[in-house]
Amino acid sequence: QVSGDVIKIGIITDMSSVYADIDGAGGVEAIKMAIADMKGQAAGKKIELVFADHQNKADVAASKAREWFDTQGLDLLIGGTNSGTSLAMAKVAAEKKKPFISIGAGTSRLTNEDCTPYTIHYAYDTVALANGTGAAVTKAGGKTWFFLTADYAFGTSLQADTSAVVTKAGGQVLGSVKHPLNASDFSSFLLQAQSSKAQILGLANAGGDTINAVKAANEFGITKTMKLAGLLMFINDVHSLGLKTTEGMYLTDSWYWNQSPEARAWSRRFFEKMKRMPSSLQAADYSAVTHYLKAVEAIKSDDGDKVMAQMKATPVNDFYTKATIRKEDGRAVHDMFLLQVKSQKESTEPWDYFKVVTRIPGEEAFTKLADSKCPLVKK
Amino acid sequence: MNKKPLGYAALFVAVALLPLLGVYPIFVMKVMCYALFACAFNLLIGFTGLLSFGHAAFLGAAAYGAGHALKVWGFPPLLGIAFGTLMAALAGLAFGLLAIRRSGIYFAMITLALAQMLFFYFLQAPFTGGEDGLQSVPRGSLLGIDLENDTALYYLVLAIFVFGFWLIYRTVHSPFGQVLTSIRENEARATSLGYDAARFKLLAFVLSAALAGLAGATKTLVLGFATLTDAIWTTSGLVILMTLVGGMGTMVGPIVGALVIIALENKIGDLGQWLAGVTGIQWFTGLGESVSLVTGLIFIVCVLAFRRGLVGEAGALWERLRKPANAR
Amino acid sequence: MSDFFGVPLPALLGQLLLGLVNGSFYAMLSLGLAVIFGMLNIINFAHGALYMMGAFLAWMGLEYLGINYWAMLLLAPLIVGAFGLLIERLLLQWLYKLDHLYGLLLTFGITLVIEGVFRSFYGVGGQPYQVPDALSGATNLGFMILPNYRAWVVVASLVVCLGVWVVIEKTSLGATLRAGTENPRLVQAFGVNVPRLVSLTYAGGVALAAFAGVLAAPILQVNSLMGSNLIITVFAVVVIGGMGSILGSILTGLGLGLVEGLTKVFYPEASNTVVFVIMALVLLVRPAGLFGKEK
Amino acid sequence: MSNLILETRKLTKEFKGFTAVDAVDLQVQRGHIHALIGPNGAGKTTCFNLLTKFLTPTRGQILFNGIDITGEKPAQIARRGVIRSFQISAVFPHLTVLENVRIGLQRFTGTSYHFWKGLGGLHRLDGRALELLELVDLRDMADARAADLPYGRKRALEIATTMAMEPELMLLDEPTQGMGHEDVDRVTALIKRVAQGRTVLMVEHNMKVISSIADRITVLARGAVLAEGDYATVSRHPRVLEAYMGSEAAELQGAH
Amino acid sequence: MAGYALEIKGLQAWYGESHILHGIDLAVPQGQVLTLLGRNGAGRTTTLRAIMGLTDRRSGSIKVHGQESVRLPTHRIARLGLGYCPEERGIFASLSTEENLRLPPALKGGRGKVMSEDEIYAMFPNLSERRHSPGTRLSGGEQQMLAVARILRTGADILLLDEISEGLAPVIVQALARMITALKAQGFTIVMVEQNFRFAAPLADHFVVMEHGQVVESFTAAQLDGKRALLDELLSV
Ligand SMILES: Nc1ncnc2c1ncn2[C@@H]1O[C@H](COP(=O)(O)OP(=O)(O)OP(=O)(O)O)[C@@H](O)[C@H]1O
Ligand SMILES: Nc1ncnc2c1ncn2[C@@H]1O[C@H](COP(=O)(O)OP(=O)(O)OP(=O)(O)O)[C@@H](O)[C@H]1O
Ligand SMILES: [Mg+2]
Ligand SMILES: [Mg+2]
Repeated sequence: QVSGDVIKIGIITDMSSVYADIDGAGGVEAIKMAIADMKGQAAGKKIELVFADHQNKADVAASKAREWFDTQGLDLLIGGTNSGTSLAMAKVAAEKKKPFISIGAGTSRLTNEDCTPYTIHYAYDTVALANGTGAAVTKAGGKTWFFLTADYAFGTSLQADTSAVVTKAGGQVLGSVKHPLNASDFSSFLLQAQSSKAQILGLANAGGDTINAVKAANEFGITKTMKLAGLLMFINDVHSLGLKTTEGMYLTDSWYWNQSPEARAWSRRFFEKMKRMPSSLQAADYSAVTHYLKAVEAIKSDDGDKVMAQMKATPVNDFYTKATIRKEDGRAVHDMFLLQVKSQKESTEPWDYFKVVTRIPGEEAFTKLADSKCPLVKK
Repeated sequence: MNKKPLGYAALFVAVALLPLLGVYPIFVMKVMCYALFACAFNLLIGFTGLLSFGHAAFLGAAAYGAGHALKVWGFPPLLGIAFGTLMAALAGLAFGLLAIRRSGIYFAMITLALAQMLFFYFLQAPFTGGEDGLQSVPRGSLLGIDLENDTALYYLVLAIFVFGFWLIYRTVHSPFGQVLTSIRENEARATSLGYDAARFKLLAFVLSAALAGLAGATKTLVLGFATLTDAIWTTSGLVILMTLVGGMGTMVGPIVGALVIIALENKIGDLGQWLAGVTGIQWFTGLGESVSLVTGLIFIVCVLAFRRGLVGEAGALWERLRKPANAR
Repeated sequence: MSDFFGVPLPALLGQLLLGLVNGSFYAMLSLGLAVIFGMLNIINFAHGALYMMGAFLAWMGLEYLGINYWAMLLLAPLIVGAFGLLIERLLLQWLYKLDHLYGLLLTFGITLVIEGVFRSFYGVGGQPYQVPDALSGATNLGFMILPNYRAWVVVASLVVCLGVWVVIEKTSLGATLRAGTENPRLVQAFGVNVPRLVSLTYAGGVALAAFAGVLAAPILQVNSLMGSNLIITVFAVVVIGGMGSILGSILTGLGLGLVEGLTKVFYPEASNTVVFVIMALVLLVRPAGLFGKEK
Repeated sequence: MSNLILETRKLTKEFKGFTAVDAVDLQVQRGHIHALIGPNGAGKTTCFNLLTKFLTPTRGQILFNGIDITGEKPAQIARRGVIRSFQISAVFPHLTVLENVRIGLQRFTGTSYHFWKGLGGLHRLDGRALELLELVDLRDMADARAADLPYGRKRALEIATTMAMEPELMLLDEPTQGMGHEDVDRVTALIKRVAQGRTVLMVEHNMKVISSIADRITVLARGAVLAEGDYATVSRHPRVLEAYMGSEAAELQGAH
Repeated sequence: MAGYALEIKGLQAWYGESHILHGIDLAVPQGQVLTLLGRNGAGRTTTLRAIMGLTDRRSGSIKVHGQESVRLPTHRIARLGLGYCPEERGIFASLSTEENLRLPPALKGGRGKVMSEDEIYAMFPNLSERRHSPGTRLSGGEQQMLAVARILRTGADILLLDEISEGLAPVIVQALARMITALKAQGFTIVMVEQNFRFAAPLADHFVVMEHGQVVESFTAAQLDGKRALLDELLSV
């Protein structure tokens, strides 16, 4: 029994702004690929895709989601980039008792304070980033930190989680400055950072913001006195900054197109369509949707609760990752990678940017169930 | 003259029936909120000639005020709305005292700037949740009726809207309204008759702000969140557009305007898709993301071609049609 | 001594420099607004959008046609100026007899359209524009690092502002303009083609905005919303200055830029709002603005 | 109490550049129709604007019934009973003729800030309003929109509205300006009628009007008082003749 | 007919709603002086303003050198060779004396003699002294001179002068009188509005008396004596 005789999948993400590169149209394309690979059918019913741009506005995302659930009988909601919007969408989905898979959002609140029975946090989260880059950089000797933080849910989470890791690793946080999302000029924030005299400038932001921050830092010669740590960077960011400015930077990610033959194979297909290599998020979009459709296929139903149970019961195992989705809080637990940006001569082919420094086991990367702040977790 | 009340009654019944006809209630409620917002704005521009370019500030102030009261302090719905409205009124008083000192273009610029100031405050103030805004504001229940039920809420919102509209109607057709009209028509003359124009304008401004607040607070209750979008300057522009399209200084114009613009904003994406379909020009698919392009064009057309707005022009047409009739 | 009220001197000077940079944008834009207002009695809301357009033209020139920064610094203002001429002839000129508010509304509409167009092509994300090689890099002044390009922006805009001032105060064209703002009908009665003068004034004013836009391109992200974010602050600047005098708007612009810079050092939270707060205070004590003529 | 209703002492207004009103000492007797004449740009309207505080004097004092009102706001002065009309007609075009007058009467009801009240209360004023319209024989047009009145009738309506304020002192700026002859005579008669028991200070270019109704005349030229007195004195005053037509004419005058 | 520099038929003019001119007929032959007389508010200034197209609305026919001009925009009218000296003088506060003087551009259509600045300063010595001080700092008299001087540079051959003698000391008035005679000799056509009858009488070839926006009397210098009594009655205060 499939509601409305179609399986309706919707993705709401940033299609026009700072995060458009790392998910956006590419993400939509990835999902289309997933649907195509299912022959456009699951449980014998047609699969339809709707997508929308939330312009990084939580309210736009929430009302769009609500409208889709109410008027279009949406069955699965995919949350693209931007934590604020994902938090908003999670609430709506929970209210409508429909599965919500957050791909692009970073905030760990999705599986902690704000967890719901219908949320799956799929690709990564700020805790994992902290445990990756944060720990690595501190171990490498970066003891004093100053944060440049995007002023919304994601930035705050990332700063908080990283600070925790840094102090645990014996480092020290000297301060932080918040900047608006999609800020146009970082120089004045950076000057504030500089006067802190910290060794490490932690960039608790993403996408275009990270790129511009790095640029401005170079312009004002801040890179001479401080070392930059991009806490969330994607291959697209490195691509547009160029290896020259990013060489040697650490970053933590859930996936890299060149990490395995399967990954390479899929990425080639993606490249054919989008003329650029996929980011981990776009790969995750594909993987997540496939996982959902398989679940529907298996139980021949798109009923919210049943599908959720099925998805949590079956492990993920594809070119993107090997993951189990935790029943209690909906956290998809899988390995993460600490990557380092290659130097120009190390890079042998286009988009060959990273070398894997270490593989961080899922259990270490993500919040342990014991430490979870999710009210659904019984202690 | 005496046909008017009937007209309003008919309108009321029609709107009351909508949800039963399967119209998406949230959409209609949203329209009602913006319609009330536009009416409030219109009270100012239409009846004092003051163009406020910062009315979003009042929508926002009330939205956050109500949101906070409902979510954090757990106020009951109506009290929450009242609180939000109060916040807007206070903001209105503060803005008014400053802006009334200049008129015309300066008034517009000043209100715009003050609104921007408030916007930045909201952006940074802890209680607003910054970029994320206030999420999942509870609707609560009224007289034991659970407002989480859209239909129940619908009739509450309708009631609020009718009340707001009635108040505006009253104001316009009151002794105060008479003086306002005279001030708009010829300020120097009104002053020379002993009316302190500034005072009257200020009261009008505060009233308008409060009503805009009522709209904002109600909107928060309906959609369950208050965000920066409520307070940003483009929203101020939007309400001007609604009023302009509907017809400044007309009673129902703003309502029509609000309906048209909101519908447009919702459907423009599909429209773009459709255009792309028929013309085969891919660019149209992006239309959904650039609503402003279309609204801007409407703006220009309205200002150049019909400044009286839909309702205004219709009324003028009607006049022209029956003038010769009763001439004979 | 490298500290100043507990603030490291480099940071302080750095912020002041940034303030000055912003200030020069305020100055150029409010200058243009004032000139236009003088002749047309219209507050040109589209000023911000045309500034954005200037920046985008610079970017597009480089991206699609490989025209370098310096050429665009000249071309963009010309193109935008011509565009302004079009706007004035096609749209604005029909409003002069009406309430000035319609001018504001129309230009607001124009703003939405321009932004909408760019947005529909480029979204709201920023387009990176490289600092021209000649000005890339920074000079280490010892007490602070001075990015060459920012220094150039300040110098260039000061020169332009003063240039405009000279033209208006010292040349015969300027004299005609000043006379035109005082009593256009009489000037026309002397055989001056005032309508054309008006068009050219508008073109000139917006060209100024475009110039500012090109200057801004390498510093700020070239982004379809960059104009509207700026213009509102500039409005506040205009209210503070009072549009009375050319020099007035220049000084107010720079001054407020510096004030902003200082706020960023001592109380960053208020840096966004400080200009508006000042506006409120000015309104209380001197409603006509610092350089405005009392009515 | 003195029979001076209005007095100015060294009243001066400078616009940057030049002096529009220059140390004017004006004295208006209670009950008079007092005319203010002078060439265009003499400063007549500016004087009115000063007396009603639409402009702030640069120097000098204004006394109304012996009270210094120089510091008061326009609206306050109006409430004292000094009501002005304007050089260019000043009615409320989109209100009906009746409503125009009612706006004036309404002020005494003290309900002007009551935005929650209906208009019902105001209709009690209609009677008085109609009386006033009667006075300027506009009664039959009570329900017309003011905008639709011919120019001359607008000036009449304006006077009716002014009357509604029960003014002690009426200031009329060129009440007959831009009118055809018949209207001029009408308005002249009207002014004479309404002047019963009040004081009128009027600017007028039309000598016929002035000679027929003015008790006293002050001649302004370039902001300063040139001469003052009744029509006979003023019209023979050499400086006035000089200013108006040159002394040759003055000689002519002397001739017969 | 030919020879008329300025020919006006049935001119009506409005300020906003107030209808000021109710059908004026005038004709000024090339190179002659016409004086508009009348009481205050008679509509003489308005007549000049209407000729220049400066009233809110106007209708009728105004031929300049035989060319119809009621439908032209003001600046085109001026370029037919008209120079206007307004009643309120219209000196620009933000311009120096010199700038004020140089403001009016040379008129393409102008066939009149173009006076050089030196000639002008020679005619009005005070101006050359004050050339750098802001226009409105000048005394009323100097402002009046400036207002007249200004239009002599442009090559306009028809001068509209509104009460140029007003508020000037006798000496200067005489200077102006001499100037006008000189200008007339140089072939300028002049329309003057005058209160100062003594000033106007010897200069004018034609007199036109206005009242309430209409022409009530029109006669030549030759007929002047016969009209004194009438004039006295028409103009007496
Ligand atoms: N706001 C102002 N700014 C500058 N000058 C002004 C202003 N108002 C009036 N004036 C000048 O003051 C002088 C007197 O003007 P006013 O209007 O009082 O003359 P008037 O006697 O009323 O003339 P009219 O008979 O044409 O009405 C004129 O020269 C006028 O140009
Ligand atoms: N701008 C204006 N708006 C309305 N009415 C005006 C205006 N200017 C002049 N008037 C009126 O037009 C009529 C004629 O004015 P005009 O200046 O032509 O008279 P005049 O013959 O020049 O008298 P004067 O010798 O005082 O200049 C007068 O009643 C005057 O009040
Ligand atoms: Mg006057
Ligand atoms: Mg005159």
